[in-house]
Amino acid sequence: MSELAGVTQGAGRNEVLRVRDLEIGYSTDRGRVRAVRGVSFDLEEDDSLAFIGESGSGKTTLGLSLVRLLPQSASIAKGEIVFNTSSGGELDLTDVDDETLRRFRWRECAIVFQSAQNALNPVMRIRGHFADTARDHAESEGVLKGRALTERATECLRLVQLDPERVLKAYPHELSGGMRQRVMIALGLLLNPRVLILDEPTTALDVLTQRAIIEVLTELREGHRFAMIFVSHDLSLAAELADRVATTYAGRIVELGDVEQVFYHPRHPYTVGLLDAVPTLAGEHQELSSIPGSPPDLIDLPTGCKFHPRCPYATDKCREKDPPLIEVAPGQTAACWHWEKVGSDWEARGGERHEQDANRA
Amino acid sequence: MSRTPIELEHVSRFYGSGSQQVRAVDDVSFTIEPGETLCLVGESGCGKSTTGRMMAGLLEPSDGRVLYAGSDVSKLPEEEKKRFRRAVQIIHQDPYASLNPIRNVTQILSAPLRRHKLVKSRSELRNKVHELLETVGLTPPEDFLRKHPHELSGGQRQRVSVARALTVDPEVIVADEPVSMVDVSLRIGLLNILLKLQQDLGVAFLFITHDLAVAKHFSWEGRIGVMYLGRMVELGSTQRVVREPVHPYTRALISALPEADPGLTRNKERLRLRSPDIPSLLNLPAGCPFHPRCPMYEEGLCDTDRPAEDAVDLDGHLAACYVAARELGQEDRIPESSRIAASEARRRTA
Amino acid sequence: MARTSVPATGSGALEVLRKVASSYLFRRLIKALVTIFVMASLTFFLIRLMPGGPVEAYIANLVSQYNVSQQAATQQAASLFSLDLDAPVYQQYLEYLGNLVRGDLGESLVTRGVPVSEIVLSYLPWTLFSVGTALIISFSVGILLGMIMAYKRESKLDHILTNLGSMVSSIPDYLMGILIVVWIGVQWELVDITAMRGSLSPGIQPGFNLTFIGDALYHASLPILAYVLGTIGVWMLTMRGSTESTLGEDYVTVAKARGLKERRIATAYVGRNAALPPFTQLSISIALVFGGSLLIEWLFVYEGLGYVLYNSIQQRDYPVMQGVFLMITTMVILANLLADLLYSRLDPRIRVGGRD
Amino acid sequence: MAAATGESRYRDSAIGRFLARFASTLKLMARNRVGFAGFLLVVTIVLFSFVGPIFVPLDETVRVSQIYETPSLSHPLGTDSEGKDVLSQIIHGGRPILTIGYLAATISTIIAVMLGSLGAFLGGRIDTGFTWLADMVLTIPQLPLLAVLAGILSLNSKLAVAGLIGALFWPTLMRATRAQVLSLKERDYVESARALDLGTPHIVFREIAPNMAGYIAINFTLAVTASMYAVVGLTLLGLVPLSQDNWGVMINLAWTRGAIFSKDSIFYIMSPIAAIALHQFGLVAMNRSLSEVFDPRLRRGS
Repeated sequence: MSELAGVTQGAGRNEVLRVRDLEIGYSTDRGRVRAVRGVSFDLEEDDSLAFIGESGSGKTTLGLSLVRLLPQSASIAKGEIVFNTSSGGELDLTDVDDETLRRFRWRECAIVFQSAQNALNPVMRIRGHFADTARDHAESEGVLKGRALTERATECLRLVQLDPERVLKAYPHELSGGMRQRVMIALGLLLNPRVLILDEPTTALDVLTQRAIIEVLTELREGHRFAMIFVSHDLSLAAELADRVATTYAGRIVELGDVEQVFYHPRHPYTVGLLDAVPTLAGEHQELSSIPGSPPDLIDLPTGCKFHPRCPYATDKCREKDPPLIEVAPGQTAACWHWEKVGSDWEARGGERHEQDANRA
Repeated sequence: MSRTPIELEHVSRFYGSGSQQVRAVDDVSFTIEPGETLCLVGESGCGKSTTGRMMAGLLEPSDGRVLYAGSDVSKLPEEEKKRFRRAVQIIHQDPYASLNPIRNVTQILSAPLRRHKLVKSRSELRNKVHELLETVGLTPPEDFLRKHPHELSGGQRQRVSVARALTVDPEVIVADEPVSMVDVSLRIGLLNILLKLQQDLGVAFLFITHDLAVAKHFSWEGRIGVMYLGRMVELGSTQRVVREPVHPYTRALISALPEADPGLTRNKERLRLRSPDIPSLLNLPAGCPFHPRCPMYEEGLCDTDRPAEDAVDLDGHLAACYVAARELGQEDRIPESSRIAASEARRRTA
Repeated sequence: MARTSVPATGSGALEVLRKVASSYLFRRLIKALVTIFVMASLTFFLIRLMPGGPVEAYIANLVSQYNVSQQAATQQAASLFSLDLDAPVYQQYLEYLGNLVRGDLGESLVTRGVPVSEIVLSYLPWTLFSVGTALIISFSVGILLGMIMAYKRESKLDHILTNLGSMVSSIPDYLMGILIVVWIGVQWELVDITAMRGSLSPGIQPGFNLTFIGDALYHASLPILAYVLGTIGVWMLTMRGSTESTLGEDYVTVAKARGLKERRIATAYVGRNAALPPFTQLSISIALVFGGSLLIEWLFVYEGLGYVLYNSIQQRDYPVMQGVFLMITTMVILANLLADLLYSRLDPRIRVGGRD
Repeated sequence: MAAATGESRYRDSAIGRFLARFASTLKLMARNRVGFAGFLLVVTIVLFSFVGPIFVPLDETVRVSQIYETPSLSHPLGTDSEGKDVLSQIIHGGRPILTIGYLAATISTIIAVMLGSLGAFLGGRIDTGFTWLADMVLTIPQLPLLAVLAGILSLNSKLAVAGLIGALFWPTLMRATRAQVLSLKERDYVESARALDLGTPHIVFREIAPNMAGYIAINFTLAVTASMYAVVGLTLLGLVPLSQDNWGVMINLAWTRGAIFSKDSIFYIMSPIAAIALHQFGLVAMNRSLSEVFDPRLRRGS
């Protein structure tokens, strides 16, 4: 099983993004933090891919690296990030000059951050944000000013169920957290990007506002041809919005597959651990269990598989050799030497909990 | 330590005055029975934390009374007041702010033990500290004695916070979102510790969270109170509130919550709200504060009087909604003025 | 949909009154007036209630040295402080306040018959001009340098400017003045120091002609340089710190993510927000710089309020001392008001609330 | 964890803890080179000024033939307008100025910390009152008021001058302390200390005060720089008739006697200015490493 096994081969639907063996590290005074340790994946045109991981999984670093927005202390050690731009050409973000990168950002790939709290310039009205974005992409997008800009901005704001009259002339502090998050999404749509990245889009929001954002994102995907990558610790968000799910641990993808495969037929102990730790509202009272131990320290990582200190299936082989992503089913890969055993245990007890709900899908 | 119920009787808390007055908590009443678990659930700004602090005697109510063993806490004799003070403890949300960065674990745990002379000698102190660390699952205790907060992970800090609350043998612990900043995979570990405290030591919990699923898991045998803009809109046993929610706001919360199960969550029937945004506490809508967003809004009925906490009372399962009261045949509990306004509105539109 | 309360016409006036009363500006004005009132009372009572205070000393001095009769001396002291000394203190106080409100600050002791207010008003423009220009220059140049230092963090330039900035900011402005005179004037002879002293060359008449303006600038250049060197270090360091933290803000990262041009981010996003904290410090340093004018003007014989104050202190000319001190305090208060108003224009979050 | 019990007991005792804390603070301060250099500079100047006079007698002898001599072995800093040795004047000239400077800073720090923490802790009308008072004092131009008061009252004792300066320099410090106490008061660990009924003394001195220590140290050094500015200014203007000569008086004499305008008096004029400037610069630089020492993020590393 070669390292690339985890990546769907062949052209398939036209591909927007191809990431190969990406490695990113931070230099801190306590040593080098290896945040991303060899990640590879593909993204089709209207695909929706979720990266689920907890603290120390490197998921936010991965998200930021796709638009080269890593802080100064970070450096891309290895690997390539190749975008198929709307003008047809291929662009590898790991070696690109600043001006091309600037033009690429937001036109090809927009990003919405977690804390909408101060993602908007506090001393500038919302309209100013739309004007700035349009003006600095005038060469590639054509000049968008005055009435034309207002119309385009109004259209985007309507898409996210916001009242354009009130919002455009408001300052960021005059809007609620939920409204600011929707303004960010509207801004993201302004230049019709091919990829929209969302870093923990709903974490800082309340349940009802979160529901509004999820509905906006679901409708947008049906109407528009853009791919979506979102990064979250919240499995239920992946269940809502994702076509494919990747669970990440200590800087690597440990399992990747379609949303039904990963939720109903998980093959990696960490994914199983996550599924067992999340309380659900529906159904009776379930026996839930935590994953023992604590999140990995990305400076001195354990040998072999990084999850072995917390894994019930750990054997000597796990402690020595770090397993690659192995194909466990068509389109599903998992980085675990004992994925068959994990699978059979899950299927044995998994029957009564998940399967019959899925049949109603 | 004998167990006594703690009751909030029409308790309110206001900030500012005149037109700028904010009613963070508005006329809330409930009782925590010994050994019971009550979850307060609601969106941010609904007043659940403020209510928790008033229950813990850390915040003076602007109106209404907190009763400990039946008598008003502010009027208790000094000795009784001290007993109440130690009977209710609090655990906070942010692991990074709940422990003083300068003091190590031993200092944090020994301060209350020494202050209230709960230990006679240094050796007894050390044993008690070891015992506390073991109860909260920080084993082996020796590893943690000298540690400062910045040398501990988020989950470990929350456990020290629990151990600190246990030093004075509390009857009730107010847990303000104790797990929301802890990784999902570690949350259950912390919740199970709290549940074990309840079984072994009979500690009662006022558990505050914005996540209904966590509330359902933690308080399966107990009760849930749903709060909205400073008011208690529904209060009842967890299993009934989750299965047959009465108040439209509770229904909206249940229907809106995403589930970690694609088949289930994508086919869940969603309650469409009339507006996604919460009105500000500065100018609350008339009558029921939820009416601008409520799918079951009825002109006249919902925007005339403010529904009382027990507008609907299905033998203890309360809800503050007149539309629900009418549907459940408790029309007699709706005040006259609302009924008239509702019928007029119907005539106008008919 | 929140219902905005439109005041009915009847209560309109009341509503407007209430709005003004609670408005930010009104409260600041009240605070300013009260401060001036307190300052006036402070100096009044200090002089009055000191045992064997200057008034008595002044009378005793007149009696002993110029063998003026006790009665005449008291009479003269009364005109000196423009009030009747025999009356009870509170009456003197009220009379003093009455005069103050009418702008009558009493008469100068040294130049008989010349009202203090006239002296003060004639010297005021020089101080305003020199201190004002210096503040503007030092603030804007300091802000610019601070931003450059933050953008080029940890570079050689950053280290040099940071150390230079903290060195300059630690040297008092009047010592800077002396250094200017010693090095630029005497040692390197870059400038004819004796000719530059004073605020105007002899024979130049004030008026809006080029010679006057040129000459005034020539004389003011050294004091301004001293003020600028005395305060620029603080702005550089504060702005560097605040720019550094602004660069870490989410909205700057989002601006980069939106592919905005570097120049646009540096000005409208980083610069605009980073300049706010130093701006709040402006009002504190206004009081310092106006205070410093006492020494700088003494050093350069620059005839502004500071110079007048120094002379009046030397000559124990109490009314002029009180009058000049009150004028400097008033100027500081008005400058603070201006700074705060400008700040509320710059930061929309303040304008809405109006709370200072 | 096999630390020898003796050693751990020693570390447990109060002195042990204090020494360990002092050592680690010094280590932290050394991390910032410029800051540490500043700290050493201040310590040497203060030691020099307070210990020096015991060993070096003040040179009173007038030597008309040796006016403004350039530095030599016998006169390392040359001689003044009367041929007297400048170095001895510098050594003797520090103490009066520094005493007033540090005394005034202590007074203003005490007032600021008291008003700041009381106001923040009690809140309500008292807090608004103190803040209002601070805002008002802030708008007074300190130097002119001091000059006026010096003109009116006879300020001969050091304590009077220090008291006067201290009474005018506390507002900025008080606002900073108040903000710090307000933020500390709301911290969760203070609230749980209240819930555990540990008593106000414990909360103030064990939970809040230790977190304030760094803050007060930083503000104290700022207060010293501010009061030095005022006391040197006043002595320079000759408004504070201090008996013995000091750095301020040296500059005043150099100025009034026209020494400034002769070319070769450079060492005589520059010595007091350099002494004052170096001390101020030392304080400002020291502040930079102090703020690193007390920065909680850094404590995470140590």
